[in-house]
Amino acid sequence: MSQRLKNIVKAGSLLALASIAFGLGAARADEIVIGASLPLSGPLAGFGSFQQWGYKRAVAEVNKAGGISIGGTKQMVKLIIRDDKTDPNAAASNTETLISRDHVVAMLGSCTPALVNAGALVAERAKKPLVTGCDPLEAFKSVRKWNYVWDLFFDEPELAAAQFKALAELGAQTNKKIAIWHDNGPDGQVVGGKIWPALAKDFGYEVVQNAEFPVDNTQFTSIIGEAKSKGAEVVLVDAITPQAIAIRKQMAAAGFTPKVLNIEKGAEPVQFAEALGKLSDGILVGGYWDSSLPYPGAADLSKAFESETKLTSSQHIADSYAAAQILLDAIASAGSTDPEKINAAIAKTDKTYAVGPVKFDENHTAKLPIVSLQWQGGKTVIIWPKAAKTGEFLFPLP
Amino acid sequence: MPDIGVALSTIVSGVLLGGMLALTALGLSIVLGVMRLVNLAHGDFVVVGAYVGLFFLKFTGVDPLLGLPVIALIVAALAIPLYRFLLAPLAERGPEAQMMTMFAVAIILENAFVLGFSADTRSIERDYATLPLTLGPVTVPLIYVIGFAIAVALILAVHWLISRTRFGRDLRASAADAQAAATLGIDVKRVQMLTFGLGAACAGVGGTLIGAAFQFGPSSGAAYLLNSLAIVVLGGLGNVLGTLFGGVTLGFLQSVGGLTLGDGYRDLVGMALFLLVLAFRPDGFLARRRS
Amino acid sequence: MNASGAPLLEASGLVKRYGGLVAINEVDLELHPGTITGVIGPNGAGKSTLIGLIGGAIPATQGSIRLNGRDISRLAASERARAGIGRTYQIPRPFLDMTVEENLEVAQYSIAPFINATLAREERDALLARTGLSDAARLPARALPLLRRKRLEVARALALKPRIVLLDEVGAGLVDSEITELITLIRSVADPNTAIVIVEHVLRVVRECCSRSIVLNFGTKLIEGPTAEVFANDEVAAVYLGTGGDRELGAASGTSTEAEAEASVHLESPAAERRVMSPLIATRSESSGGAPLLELKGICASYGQARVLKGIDLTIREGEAIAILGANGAGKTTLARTISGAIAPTSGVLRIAGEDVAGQPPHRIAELGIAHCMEGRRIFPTLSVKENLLIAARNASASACQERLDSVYDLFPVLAERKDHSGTSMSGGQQQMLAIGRALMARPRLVIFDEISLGLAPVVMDKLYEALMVLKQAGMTLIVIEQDVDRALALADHAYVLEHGVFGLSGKPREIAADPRLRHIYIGTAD
Amino acid sequence: MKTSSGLAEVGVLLAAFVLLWFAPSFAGDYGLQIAFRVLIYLTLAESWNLLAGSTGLVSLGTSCFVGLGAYVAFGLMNAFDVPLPLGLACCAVAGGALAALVSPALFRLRGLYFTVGTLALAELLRLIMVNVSAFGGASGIFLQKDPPPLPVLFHYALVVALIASLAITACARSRISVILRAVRDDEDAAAQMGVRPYRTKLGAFILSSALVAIAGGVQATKLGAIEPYGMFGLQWSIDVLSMVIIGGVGLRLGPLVGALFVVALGEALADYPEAHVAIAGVILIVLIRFAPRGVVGFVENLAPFTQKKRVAA
Repeated sequence: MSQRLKNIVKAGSLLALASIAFGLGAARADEIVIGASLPLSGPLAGFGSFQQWGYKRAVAEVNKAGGISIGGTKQMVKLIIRDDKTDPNAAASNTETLISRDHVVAMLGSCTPALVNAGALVAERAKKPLVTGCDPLEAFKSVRKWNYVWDLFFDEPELAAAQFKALAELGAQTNKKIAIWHDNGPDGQVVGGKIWPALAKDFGYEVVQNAEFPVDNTQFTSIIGEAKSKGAEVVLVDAITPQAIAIRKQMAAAGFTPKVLNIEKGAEPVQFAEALGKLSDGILVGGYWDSSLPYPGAADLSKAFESETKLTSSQHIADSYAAAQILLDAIASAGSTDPEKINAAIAKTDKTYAVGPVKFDENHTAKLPIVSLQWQGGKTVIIWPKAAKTGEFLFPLP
Repeated sequence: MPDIGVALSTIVSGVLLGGMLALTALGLSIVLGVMRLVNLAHGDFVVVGAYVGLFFLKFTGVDPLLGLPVIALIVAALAIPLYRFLLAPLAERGPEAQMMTMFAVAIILENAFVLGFSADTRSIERDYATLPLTLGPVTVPLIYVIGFAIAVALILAVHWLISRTRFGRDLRASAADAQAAATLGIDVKRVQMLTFGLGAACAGVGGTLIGAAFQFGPSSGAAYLLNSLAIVVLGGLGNVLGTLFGGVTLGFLQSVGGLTLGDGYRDLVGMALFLLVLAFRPDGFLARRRS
Repeated sequence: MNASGAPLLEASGLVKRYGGLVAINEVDLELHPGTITGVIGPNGAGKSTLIGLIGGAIPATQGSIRLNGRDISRLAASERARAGIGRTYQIPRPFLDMTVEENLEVAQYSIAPFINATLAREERDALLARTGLSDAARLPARALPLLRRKRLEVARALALKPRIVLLDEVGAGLVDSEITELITLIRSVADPNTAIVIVEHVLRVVRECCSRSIVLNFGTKLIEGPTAEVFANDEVAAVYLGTGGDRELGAASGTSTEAEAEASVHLESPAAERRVMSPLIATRSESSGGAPLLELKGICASYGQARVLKGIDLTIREGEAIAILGANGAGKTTLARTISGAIAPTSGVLRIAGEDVAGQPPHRIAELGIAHCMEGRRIFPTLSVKENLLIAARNASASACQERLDSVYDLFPVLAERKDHSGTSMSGGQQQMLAIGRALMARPRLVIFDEISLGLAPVVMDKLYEALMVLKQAGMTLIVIEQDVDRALALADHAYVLEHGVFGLSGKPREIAADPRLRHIYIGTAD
Repeated sequence: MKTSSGLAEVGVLLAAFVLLWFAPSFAGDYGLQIAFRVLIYLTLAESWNLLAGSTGLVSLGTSCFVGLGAYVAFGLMNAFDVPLPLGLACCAVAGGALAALVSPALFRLRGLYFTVGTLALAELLRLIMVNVSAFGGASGIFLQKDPPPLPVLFHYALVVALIASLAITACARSRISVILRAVRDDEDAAAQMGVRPYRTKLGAFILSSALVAIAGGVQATKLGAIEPYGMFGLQWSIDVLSMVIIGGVGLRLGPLVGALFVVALGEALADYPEAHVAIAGVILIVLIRFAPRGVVGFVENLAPFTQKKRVAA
């Protein structure tokens, strides 16, 4: 029996030792440590890999230029990336570890509201600045009043309005009957549930169907059937990529071809077009970035990604790259690794990055300008606004 | 309330789809029936099938439907070593050890998919996968009809294999009473290995069909595992024709659920049904087993 | 508290059916405080089922049970235990990983969770002293040998402070001196407020403990009365010992008739049969260079922690028929399963035709020509009769399979009639025929028949043994494991009696039959 | 002997509790974070063991009760501004109530079927949470007020873990233990001795579920934002099973060692993001295969002087 007691005592000391051991591993004094938790496995691993590239590139560029000057001495930047397996619990614990073990001075965000929020709430409480992309602004703002977290991404109302404006300006002739399908995720609810129906009314459309579905739904047959039977000629969809692919295939298989098909979110990455082939032609998607946009470094960024990875680039490399640059610039202008000073410097950001001009408002958000993209032959072209146009509007949907 | 054409189309599609998914459930069912193993990697076997179908098309240019036998063999050949080296040594250790081992295999497979094929969502791109088939007021996806036909053919073939052949006899005997079967001269481990391979082959074929009809990615497996479990329980463990019945029933009820409550409630209806059947007919599905 | 004369427990019209099989049919029972009642009968007569029905482990199909006037027919086993019914299991089921003391605590704490610890300890100590387990209080139950496990069963039942004690074959597998101890124990348990039921094969226990006895046969009560009278009854002796017996008994039960038996087994002249059976009997091999077909040297085997076989030597040459006898729990079935590879021996040599096969998997041993007709028949319910048969014909061509099938059908025509039905849809006797036929389908060099007469009507047993005789005459090598001594000895060239995992006795059948020690082992009447 | 060793174990637990209570003053932020995670995991694993060890029921439904606790805690704190301790008490009630509600169905299932049933239950609850917008749908809900600081949350986790450990000790070292072990080892024989197997199993299930729900509430409070995929994710159930297997099934120290191991492994491997999931899988396979009694059993085997003693936990 006493052996058991010994065992328990042993285990207790093990626990104590472990906590001490984990406490070690502090950063070298001459390094600026920043961290990020990213979805590198699980359903969102695709986004994570783009973000990882963007973050790493920004850091590599700064280090190549000799690092950042802190109190007069140049210091290298060390970026620690941890995988959150697309699990908010892991995103939170990764962020905790980055702060408490790796003593990061600031952080970069994950992707999608659930993962970004999980990490951001930890950072907010620990009073460490965190700059993120990949979290739509309305969803970001709805969580709380942020003090240390900064988000640059598209604004849902603006994105939602973009297609209506584009259709009006480009003169697409339809019967003005609209079907809206959206997931019940944070941005899906905002865009599909609120903004689109309101805008449709403003632009003189009739909403004949508004269907909501969960984020892991795979079958859309009854939704599609209903839209078809109601004669909708404009279909607006807000769904993640796997669902976007499923919806497009099931629409074709159900013999439903509206004149306009706009799929937000899911239709954006190139895997969407790769998986669908010809079926992707003519699909509209709102974008916040394209390498053709006239911003500094935009063209280079895309080229660098494609030559390095042999993969097709995505707009997610741009917001992540920009987010990292913003943070690094802020550290440089603060000239300090004090989180408070960095945070103050981030607030003062006012510069044009590869994603366009960035200036944070009082809600800690920075809107990225929206363009309307259309898939044509496996590539996206900008069809709106006119100033940025790189191709002609394909109408109706083939 | 949706109009009659929509309702009919939805229900017919649901039934056809259910039949197709029954094929993915079949493998789980026979493995569960013979080996008493909840193969937590079964969904990932389905995904393996989808990837094999995708690359088969990419590298040979041959339509994956024509290549189904080859795809089935490839997936089985990948699964058999798993049985031989991971599961067989644990045979005496109770179901949890084997179950957790297969879970570990599942997460390794998922990780391997991401590393090998990136996290992209894929789809096997075929014309027939996106064509509608219209019969009067009913429009259903052509691929569902094709998939259903293949599934039914395969399920009947497996049924024939199990009910009429020597191997099937050995398999049923091993499932009913492994010890007695061994004493009568059956090499039970070999039977289990082949059953495991057969289960994986079914998953592989199902995966290719799903890959053509829908989309898939490294982490798609979990959804198919749960769906398959529901079908298996509905149809009865180890009951081959019951699997088809279970799939069709689930498909029908899910469609009705989707029609009346919205598509989001499809899976919910499936799971609720699954629990109800489990709760009220638990013994009807397999010879009693005491743990 | 009980008005004298009123029964403590009263069961009326108890029926238990398993599908078509009637295990207990219209049995009435009255137990009075202060009595000890014996229940005897052959294997499969429904004795343990009766215990289960009273104890609540088995729900009755029909009938009522009243305890002290209260209807307990619908109560779960746990509630009946709380109401004062304690039982033991035929095969002891102690909680193996608990100590002996803890085994008793289960009963104590379940009926009185807040019992004073000292009081509980005193009660336990008293019980352990009474059952002779005081020295084992702190040992895990796993460490106890069979006799002591049986004592523990009794102690556990008594820990419930029961009004009714049901003792299920507590004497089986015990040697004579142990039986004497057991009888002392049972007598010490008896008290004026308690009624005891003893289900027993060892008649001595019944004779010495019970004032009244009941004989069950095929689920019905054959006779009830004072023990001495019951024992004196010739009919009872015949039924119980299974020797010859009155064939009408089988007819009376309604489960199997002479006519059915005649139709089920088809035997002509031995010469004709030999021809018909030739596809089922392996040709003698000359290649083994004179090595015996089966040779066991110092075989030991265990079930879990319990050592069952403790050094078995056995040699069987081709064409021999041997009988292995022994009481319940002596290790007969373990021996059979060790030979057929289902249990790997812990030590010793096991050779088949000179080849050492110890530790080989069962299917390898089957390949070498050893067939095992398993205890309990082990028919596959999901396979038809024909498929059950075919399963054993490994690596045989289609025509060879058909030939063997024809031979089995010729021997047991009923199997041909039922060939497409599920194997378990038939009666017990027919299932046994299927099990025998299945073993033969392998065209074996040696067949082990394990308890094939268990639970069968005597007339059906006769037929089965006639079939075995034909097989023997056709040159088949046989091992017959039996409780039914006379039938087995009539068939065998040589007999062995297993006792506590070793052969206690062996020799020619006639010598064995005459040996008083055999009767002693079986019936306990030697003294 | 039984009671004295039980009391000794309680003593050790209380001593550890008191020692760890002061951890915030010396452990540092990271140590505290890790310790918090270990404590939550320990609670889950002990609760799982409470069910499996005492009744033999293998559950894959941990996530169901973690999620339930999270939603109940948030719901109450947001809607009625209840204080955290009361919220957590309600989590326990909700967890126990759900367990009681589903047990008539689940307890009909034996062995493997029970496992599959719990898996389905967790999935069902997740699907409901995803679909029903009253619970926030897929977006989930946020905790409106700021959660307490880490040291306070650590103390909550510590108390919960202590309760779970004490429950296990009570079940393994008191009179109840013989009843529980009897039901686990041979339900029928136990019934013949007056034990009511159904009630016994139900009691263990309710207690275990209530503890898991509290742990879910504490974890959610720390996160500040919950949604169905994270809180009802299969990951919780799998993690628990991994911990128990890695630590050693049925061994008193198994859950603690398992929790430490899983947390440490997660920390160590997260720095190799590319293949850490696969590495964890390989480690799990190797452990299952070559250390059937987990790390604790393995260490015991290595050290022959250590008394080998199986504990019903």
